[in-house]
Amino acid sequence: MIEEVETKDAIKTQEYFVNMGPQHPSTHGVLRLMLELDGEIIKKVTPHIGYIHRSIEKMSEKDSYRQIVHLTDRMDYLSNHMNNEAVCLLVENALEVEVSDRVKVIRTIMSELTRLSSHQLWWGVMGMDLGALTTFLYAFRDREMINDIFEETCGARLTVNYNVPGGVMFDIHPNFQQRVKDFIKSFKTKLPEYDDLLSNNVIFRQRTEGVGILSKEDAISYGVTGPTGRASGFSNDTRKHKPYSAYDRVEFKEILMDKGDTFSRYKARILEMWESVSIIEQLIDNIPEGDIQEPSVKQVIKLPKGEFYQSVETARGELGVYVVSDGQKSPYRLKFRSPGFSNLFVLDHMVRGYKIADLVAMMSTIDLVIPDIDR
Amino acid sequence: MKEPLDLTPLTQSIHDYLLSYLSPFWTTTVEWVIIGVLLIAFVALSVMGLVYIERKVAAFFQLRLGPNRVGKWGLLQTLADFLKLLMKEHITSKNADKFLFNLAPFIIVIASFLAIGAIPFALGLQAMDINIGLFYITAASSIGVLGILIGGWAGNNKYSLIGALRSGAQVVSYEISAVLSLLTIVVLSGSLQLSTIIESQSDGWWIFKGHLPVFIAFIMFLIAGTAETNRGPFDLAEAESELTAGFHTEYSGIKFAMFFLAEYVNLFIIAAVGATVFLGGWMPFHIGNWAAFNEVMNYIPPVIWFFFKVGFVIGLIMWFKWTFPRLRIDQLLVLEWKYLLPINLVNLIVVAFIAMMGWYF
Amino acid sequence: MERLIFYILALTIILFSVMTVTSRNILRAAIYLLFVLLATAGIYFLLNYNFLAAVQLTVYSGGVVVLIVFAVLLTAKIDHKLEPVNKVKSALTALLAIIGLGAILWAVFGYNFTGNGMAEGAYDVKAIGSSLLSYGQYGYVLPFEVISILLLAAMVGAIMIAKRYKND
Amino acid sequence: MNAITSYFKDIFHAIKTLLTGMRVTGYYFSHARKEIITQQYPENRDTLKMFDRFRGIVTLTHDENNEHACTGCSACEIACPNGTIEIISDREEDPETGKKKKIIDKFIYHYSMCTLCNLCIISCPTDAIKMDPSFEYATFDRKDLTMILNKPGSKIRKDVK
Repeated sequence: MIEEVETKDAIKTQEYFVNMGPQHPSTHGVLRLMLELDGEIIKKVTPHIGYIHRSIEKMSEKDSYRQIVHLTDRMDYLSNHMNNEAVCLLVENALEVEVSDRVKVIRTIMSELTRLSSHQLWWGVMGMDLGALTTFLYAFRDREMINDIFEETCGARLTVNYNVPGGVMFDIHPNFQQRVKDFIKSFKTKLPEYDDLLSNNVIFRQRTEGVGILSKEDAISYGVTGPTGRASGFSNDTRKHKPYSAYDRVEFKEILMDKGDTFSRYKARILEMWESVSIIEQLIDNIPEGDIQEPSVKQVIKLPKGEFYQSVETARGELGVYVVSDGQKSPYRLKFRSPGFSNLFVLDHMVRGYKIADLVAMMSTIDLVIPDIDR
Repeated sequence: MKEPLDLTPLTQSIHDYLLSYLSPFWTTTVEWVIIGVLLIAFVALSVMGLVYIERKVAAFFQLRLGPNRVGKWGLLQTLADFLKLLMKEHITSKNADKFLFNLAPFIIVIASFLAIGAIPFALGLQAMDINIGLFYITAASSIGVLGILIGGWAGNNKYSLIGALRSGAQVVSYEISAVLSLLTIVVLSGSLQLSTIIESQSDGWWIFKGHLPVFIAFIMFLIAGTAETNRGPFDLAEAESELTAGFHTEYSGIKFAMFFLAEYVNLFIIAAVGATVFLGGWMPFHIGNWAAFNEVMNYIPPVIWFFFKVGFVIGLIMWFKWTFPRLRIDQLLVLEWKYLLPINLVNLIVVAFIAMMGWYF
Repeated sequence: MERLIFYILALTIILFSVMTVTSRNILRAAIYLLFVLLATAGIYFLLNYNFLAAVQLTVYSGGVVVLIVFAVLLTAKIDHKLEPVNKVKSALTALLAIIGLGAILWAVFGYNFTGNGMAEGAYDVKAIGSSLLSYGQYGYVLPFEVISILLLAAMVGAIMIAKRYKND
Repeated sequence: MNAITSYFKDIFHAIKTLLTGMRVTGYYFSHARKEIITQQYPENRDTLKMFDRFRGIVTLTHDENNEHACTGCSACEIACPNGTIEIISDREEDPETGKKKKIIDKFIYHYSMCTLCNLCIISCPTDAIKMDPSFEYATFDRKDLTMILNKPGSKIRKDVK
């Protein structure tokens, strides 16, 4: 398929293909990108997915609703709480059950902690993709504190499975509030370091500013959500537009940028971390009393017949869960609208005409988690 | 007055001793063999040390402990890694140009060995002190890029070809800046011979004597030298996150180890040249004609001074590498041709003016 | 000792020169050329012309060969081989080469070489520099300036060619 | 003129930002002794304490009389998403009442399939099983990961209904 193309100066150059992945340091998993290159300039990118497909949607069709929740941990493993929450909220809405305020607030704090830990990991990996290897370890240092909080309260660090339909699995640990406050205090001093190390660094700015511009119209038409879409000015924050849990009672800004380049996407996430910190600060001191488990949700859950949809804002964008129920213990059909999937396929549109090094930077700012795309 | 420890009598006595038993022909041959063995042993040891130091330094920058399992404080880790690399399989990719593929590591190693011969380790401890020493080192190390180019091409891998092309463009252009920044000291000291350059710093190192322009030249040399050795933030030829391993993607086992070795030898050479030219090499820290102070400083042997300064420069280069993100290829060339080169040229003219007017200490 | 080294270097030069012209693979030819140039630099070192040797290393080995290799990398494929030349052509070339060699040998042996009275030994850079820029006897300021203008012209030309891309 | 000033401004700005970054890494380098965060795992086994809720492995708790609380109701078997738990039960005549009663013969636990989701624990009506925070279960043989949780000779506790 290699063809000779004539450039404007009539020098014959040859385009060539490079397979980036499935095993490649910067594809963040087993993603395969087929690059069509002219020198170092990228002509076309074709993402090939399916290397870690585990058929979570099909498995859900035989699992009970409680079991589905634990599968969602393994989709976007960096937004584990939000994924759990999405399914739990869907079940609660379908059963028309209202969980207690305590559960709502705990869920919100946990979600924001998850968002912070996801963005921290993204920041470290972004630095590493651009060659600043030290950022990775600094990000993990801060992430460690959040993981400890999860481990103490939920019993696991990554696949927490803390939310259950009708509440949360355990009450929060007695140390929880103190630990979160300690974390917030230390993280507020560490976040400016992130700026010193990367955001203000001249090399980093040169690498990211004005690179990989995604216009607002394109973001909307490709369905790019999350910080990636908001950096292009596309207001899509589910927490604002369709508030769930305790998001309607906290003050926070939806981060909107207008440039849509790689640096805006980077900056949007950094600012989002500040917002998450502020949300946690507002909630952590006044967690209301109440049941952690709604008693009306039975052990065996049967959803009424019909179609249900619930969306939450994960660290990557809008995660939608769509369930068709035929009244049985497990759904007739379940479909996840995962943010990573939509965000990945805008890559080809963004990257044409840029260099390989820019592709890596752009891929970083889209913040791909491959299990989220493949499911 | 205590003079710096001179090793010339030692080498001279070895020479005389050999000459008393052997013919001049065999004396020279035996001396060459001794020097060769010493250099190889030094390179092997220093590279192992450097790799260990690099890993430890990186670990401390990154809040880790670094190697700590093999031997005390992990001191034998690099030896273990080297043995592992020795025993690994040699894999040559299909359709590779086998001759060039096997040749490339040797070219790059030989180039660095050629250069290291002219470096003065201490007073009287220099394999060859030719009258154009500085020029010779830059000339010899300029061959090394051929190893990268050939190695990247012969592996028959697109990643390594891209890496090789990047590296070619990078090294060829940054060589200009490195040489121009070294020329400032050549202008000031009036010689290309390394021993003369060091001798001219007996009343203070050039970086202190030469005011701001020499300091600028030192910074320029550090940048250009880092780029020439393909180290971060200029490691585009390897660019782990873009090209997996760049020009040595297809290499395995001991051939990969040779690229690794050459990278660290080059780092040592760059640091040694920088230390010799700007920081006085083995010359102890002297202040003008303050005899008492200079005498105290002379009690520290020159070898220690030399390695202390080289260590300082290497530390700076490592600090860059573990802090900064990598540049893109076009930005790399912009940096060279739009910033380093003009500044270097202007700087050279300023230094020439200073030298002409005698405005240095 | 020096004689031994000279023979080794001379042999290297002859061997790799032949390999350079006979190699079918253009990149290998370039590498053989590198060895020829390195050995030539070695001969300069042997003669104590250190400056010239270093120039040889920088300009030819580090510059010209790198450029050739660079150009080959950009154009050739890895299995790209030069076509063998037909017999008539190679015979003709061999004949021409032998005639050329004869002419050179005749000239070399026919000329009566005399010493120019300069001291044998290392020429330092200072002497080379001042003779490059002197306009007296054995001064090279005119060729120096002419070459400078040539290089300037080449540089201006390169900038003009590079600039044309921007206007499009 | 403007271009020249901006040229130098760029250079100084660049140097400033680079030095800021180097200050951060330099700080951590010079304070490495205090700031190092990695732990040396096998050496710190004695001091390493996992959190109480940490989910390491499912255990069936036995008291000092070698009695457990599992009635063999297999609620955990149903709750498990991966088929990790297999309960082989038997019927035994109760010597007091004379009724047939379900008792467990083998409580088989396939650790290699367990995702440690905790669903079995919360579904257990008698709190017979719980999560243990121990975690060093790597083996060379996959067979070792299939465990029988009820100890040999163990009985169900009297008060468990």
